[in-house]
Amino acid sequence: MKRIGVFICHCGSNIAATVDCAKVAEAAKAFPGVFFSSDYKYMCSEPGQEFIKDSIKKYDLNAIVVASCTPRMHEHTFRKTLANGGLNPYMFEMTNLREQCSWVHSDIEKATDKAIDLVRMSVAKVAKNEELFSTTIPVHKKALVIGAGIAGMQAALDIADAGHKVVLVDREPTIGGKMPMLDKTFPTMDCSACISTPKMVEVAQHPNIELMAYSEVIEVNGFIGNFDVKIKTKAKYVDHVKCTGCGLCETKCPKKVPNEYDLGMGLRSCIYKPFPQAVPNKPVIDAQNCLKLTSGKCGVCARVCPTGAVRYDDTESFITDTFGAIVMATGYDLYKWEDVYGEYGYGKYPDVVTGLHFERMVNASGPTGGKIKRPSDGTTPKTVVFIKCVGSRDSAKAKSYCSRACCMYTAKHAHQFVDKTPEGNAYVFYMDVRTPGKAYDEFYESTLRDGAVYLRGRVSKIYQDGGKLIVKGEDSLIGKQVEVAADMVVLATAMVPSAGSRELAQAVGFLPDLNGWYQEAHPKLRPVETPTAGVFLAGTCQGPKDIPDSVAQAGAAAVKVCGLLSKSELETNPMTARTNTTVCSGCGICVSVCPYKAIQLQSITERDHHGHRITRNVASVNNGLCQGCGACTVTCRPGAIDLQGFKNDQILEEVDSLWT
Amino acid sequence: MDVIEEQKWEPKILAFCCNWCSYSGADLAGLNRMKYPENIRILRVPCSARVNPQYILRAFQKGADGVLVAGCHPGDCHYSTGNYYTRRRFLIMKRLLEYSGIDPRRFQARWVSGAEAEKFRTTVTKLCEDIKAIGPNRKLRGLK
Amino acid sequence: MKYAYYPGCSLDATGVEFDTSNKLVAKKMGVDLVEIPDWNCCGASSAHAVNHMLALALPARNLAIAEAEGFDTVAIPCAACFARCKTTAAEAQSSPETKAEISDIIGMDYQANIEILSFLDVLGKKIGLDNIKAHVIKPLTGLKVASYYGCLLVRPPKIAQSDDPENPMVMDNIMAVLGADPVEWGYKTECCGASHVVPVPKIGQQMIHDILKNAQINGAQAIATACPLCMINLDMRQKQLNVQLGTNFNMPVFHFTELVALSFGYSPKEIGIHKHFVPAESLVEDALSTGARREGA
Amino acid sequence: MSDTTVKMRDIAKDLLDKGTVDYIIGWEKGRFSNQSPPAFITSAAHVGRLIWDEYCLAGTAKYLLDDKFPTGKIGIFARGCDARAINRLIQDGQINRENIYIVGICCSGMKDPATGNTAEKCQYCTHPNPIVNDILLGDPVPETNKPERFKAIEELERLSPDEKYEYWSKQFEKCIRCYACRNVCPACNCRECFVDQYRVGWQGKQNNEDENRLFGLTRVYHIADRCIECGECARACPMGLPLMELNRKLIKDINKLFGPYEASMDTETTPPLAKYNLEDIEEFM
Repeated sequence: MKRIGVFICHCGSNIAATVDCAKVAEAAKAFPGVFFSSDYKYMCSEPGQEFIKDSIKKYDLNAIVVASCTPRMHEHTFRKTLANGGLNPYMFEMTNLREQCSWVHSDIEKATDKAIDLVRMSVAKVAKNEELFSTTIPVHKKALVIGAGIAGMQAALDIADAGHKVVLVDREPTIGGKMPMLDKTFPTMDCSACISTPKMVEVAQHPNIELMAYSEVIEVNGFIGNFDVKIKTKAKYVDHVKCTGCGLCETKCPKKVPNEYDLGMGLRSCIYKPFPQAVPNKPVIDAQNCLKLTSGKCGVCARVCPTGAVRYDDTESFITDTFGAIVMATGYDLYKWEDVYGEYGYGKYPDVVTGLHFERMVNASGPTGGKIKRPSDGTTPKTVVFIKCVGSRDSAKAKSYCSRACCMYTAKHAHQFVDKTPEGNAYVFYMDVRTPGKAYDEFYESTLRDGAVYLRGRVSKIYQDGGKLIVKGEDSLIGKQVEVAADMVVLATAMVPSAGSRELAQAVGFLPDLNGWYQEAHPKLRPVETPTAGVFLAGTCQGPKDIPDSVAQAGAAAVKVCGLLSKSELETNPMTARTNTTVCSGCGICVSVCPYKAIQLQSITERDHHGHRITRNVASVNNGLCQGCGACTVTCRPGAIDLQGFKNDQILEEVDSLWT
Repeated sequence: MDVIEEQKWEPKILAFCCNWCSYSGADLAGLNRMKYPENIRILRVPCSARVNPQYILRAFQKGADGVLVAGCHPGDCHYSTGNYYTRRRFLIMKRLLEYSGIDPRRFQARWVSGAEAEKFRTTVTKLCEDIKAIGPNRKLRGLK
Repeated sequence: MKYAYYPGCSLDATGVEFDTSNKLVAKKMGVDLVEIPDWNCCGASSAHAVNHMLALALPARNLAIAEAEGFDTVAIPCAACFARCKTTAAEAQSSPETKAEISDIIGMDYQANIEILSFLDVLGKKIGLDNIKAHVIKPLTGLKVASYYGCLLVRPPKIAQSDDPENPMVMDNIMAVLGADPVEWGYKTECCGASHVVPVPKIGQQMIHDILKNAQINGAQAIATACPLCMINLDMRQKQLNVQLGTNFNMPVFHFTELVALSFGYSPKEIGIHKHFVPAESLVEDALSTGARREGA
Repeated sequence: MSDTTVKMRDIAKDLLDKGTVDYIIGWEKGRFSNQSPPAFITSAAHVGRLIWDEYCLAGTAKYLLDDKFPTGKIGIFARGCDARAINRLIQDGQINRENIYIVGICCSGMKDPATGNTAEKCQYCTHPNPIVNDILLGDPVPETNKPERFKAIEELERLSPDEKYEYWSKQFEKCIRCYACRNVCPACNCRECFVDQYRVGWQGKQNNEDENRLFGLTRVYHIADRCIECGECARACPMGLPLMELNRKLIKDINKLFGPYEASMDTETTPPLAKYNLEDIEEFM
């Protein structure tokens, strides 16, 4: 039996000026279950809260309604008041008389009538309230960072520096991602490798970071604070404990194949490090090409290895570990322009390359030793055409979004080209020049001053004309067709989510957006969180970004992780879904709508009405995952799954109370 | 209802508002001291996806003259996907109500963000005007 | 296979060798081409610039007759006619009103359900490369051909429905099975300027020049066309170009079916190669003889 | 005696003899010539009771709910509608495919005992052949998707709100709240129906036009994206409420709004209201 107390707040004159609080309090006395009702000047004030506590004792109240401001302001305050008054904090409902009544109305009589109605709703609801208790779940003070590009490394370092253990996973033989492949970074033109490789080393040497290169996350279970993760480490065929990284094997390996790191423009041995500063600085064997592993012949590397570290019988290995938080930093790939852009030759012209090829070319440690050379004949191009928005902002053929970094790196490329080739001409075909960033537009301006020619328009065709590439396009500013006989064409291809990122997201338990980028929990207010509690986003996996933005976001994600890992246990919100197993028929519809994968079918064993033991499925809610949205409750026809604090009977009572 | 009642009749409209967008939109309207008719009674739910279409039937049965369901804009849902389900459910329910003879103007679903105080005001004001125009709801009313 | 056949005006005049070679090839392949009775000009290159409905009605009449005759497919050699017919069909299919209006104008019921094929489609898609290869008795071994599609066979992509609007290959593939050597070049789908050469010769000639030049640079000995307008334009005007622009083009140009017919063993004479402006017999003879020698060897 | 009947009995005999099934659900001749109610054959000796004629109207699938945890296999004769009903029960997690042996019967439609004409549920049948079965009887009947089955709905849609309301009032005042519609409906497989719940109080128990209407509308929403159009509800209704005019309204809208969908053609497809599409039509801006 509920003994309800109702407290009407004047909020000074904020409410009292438009609502006759005494009248409301008086009316409330007549509502079923109300044992005490009164109005007061400031309920949220110290004496106001004391008044509630005293009344609880004095009138032996077991449920409270406070009619004052918006619950978004003081619900928490009054819940604490109840707790201090010896009641369960959830035996409380709040009526919004200020924001949603007194402030928006002027007719005192009507406003008062409405106020009475609103209080009646709260009383009707609280009459059905039940005591709720929040449980706690432990937090494993260890973070998992997936992807060791600049974003992943930054997040890992920030978390590790805060004193938490971090496991950093990357599927490549080396960490670092794409940044070390780049030559210089805009707008400061400092050497990309010079600022990224030290970070790689720092990561490798950090006492709190466990590095797992050449590894992939293959399974994720559990929930915030308690993610059980299975990680596969691919077969390296080299014992990295014994290996000193001397590199002798690489020099002696007889077979050379195109080097992925140089996008096939250079060669590497079959036992290799992707590049000299790779971290870990120890080789792996490429099983597809290694003579020993493919044909059983050779075995040179094993013979020359001074420490006997080569293991042709190596196999992939698995570890499982538990993490409190996960940071996704899976990065991007470049759009496969060859598949759709026939007007640019479907990739059949060797001298039509992507921006990343260009980066490797101008990079002193790249395949051409920093010389810009035509892939076809190795000659130095005199005229280079840069085409922006290849795959980006092209809803007809490819992606409708803007890849954000291309305007700047194209400006950088044009600058680098004219810089290295004084007598050269750089033409840039663009749709817009987007340079929102500190010192970005100045950089673009300087590229123009360097002599790069910007043509506003799309390129309609590229074709080989002897040794030249004829680029036909439009200069939409003068409304004329233009034709450039180029030696080389550089395409600023769109960023797309890295291969396999969708599968990974599904394994972790959330869905990417339409374009495959990882969807943030809220586009404005929760930009580094995912819908799955405890999983955060860093870098381009969330959407195209340049390096500064990626690093900044990584820091933000790290702070969220540290905030989480600073607690040893989490208090769960008790206002979550709960199943009434006697009513649940196990149809599982609720499972399919839950945004948090919080509901699972679980089998229970009981006796049926004939007394036979039977085993059947019922929905069971994981309180660690459930966020209390209630989407499941509506799919449940008999209301077997219900939302604590917003139960069906509570809401129905509120509705009914308005007209009874 | 006799004539006298008819004259002093004021519609009573129930508005289900999701806690994160529409309810705070309504709060913002209050902070800005925007004025709208007193006929609205807001019922707070965590997410528009918590609103069971059966509640709408129940409200009309008990005597509601109009019902509004308001939630975050698609894509902005605090629970990321809740309002996509809301959208499907009420696209269907709206049509079912109409089919069973309820004037379509009596039920509305709207996306109102936490910043759209003005939209909240205009939405509920319009709803009130419409319903005042079509008069009290006598359909689905339980025989009391 | 039995197709309605719409030669169009050009094939009655400047493009007569195209008509001849089409029929020879079809005969050899056992394809029955039935000329649409009482066909009329499709209005290509002019009607659409004057009156939209007229531009739809003219082709529609021919198509309607073909439908009435009970054909489900019509083969159209001329790229311009092909483009107009496809456009008409597309518009009629997308709007019942338009279809009704057209039917009303032509005084016949136009269903817009007859399939419209260019001759490239007939050979490339329907008859098929293997089938063609099987009939090759005199391969054009080593003949370097630039396959030229022009604009109307590929544009607009949604209507033309060619194999690839940016880089069509169907003609190249046909040339390959004939034993010829299709060259990689950049002007496959550039416009030949047919409608410019008369009103504004300067522009038109430049366009022709660019095409011939690019073919030459990429080592083509000849150009194969799939449109009588392109053919006449590229073939007839070379001399003029040489005078006007001081070039010395002497690049034989063929209707692609002429080359097919040749490889099928028909003599240049019966095909009509001798009718070309740029002398082509010698080149053909060479190609055929090398082919023969290789065969012998 | 139709040869289908003969085959039915042979198969039933075989299944029971071999012990493949514990019992088999089919139809037998009723008290009157125009009735063939369901029959439960537990031994080979009784297969003679089985019959297949134009009055085998009742659905067989729903009976599977009475024996959700059988000791052995249950045999069941299933027409197109029964087969989809079985899928429905499987997808809703109520029965196990492994527990049942389905003898599919291609069905060319039944007669209405009252009039002798084709029964309404069969008149609008879109899938007369069992889409799921272990063995199939008879030759497949040609299938059409019968757009005319929405005609009645379209006519109702054209009425004014008041006319619509009037129409349904007349219907729901007839309702006696016997719940026959629910009891025969394969989509109504909850352990405890909302209408039987006292504590939550979804709905009043009084039998009056408005409570009846609330029940009718709530029920149709509950089966909105799961109704298999077997027409059993309308057939079972003793007061002749045109319940399929409610069900088909939702089916029609769901197809129009969310793309082509037929419930229970398989057991995997998620029902439209339990999923969403970012590009769903937007009416609530």
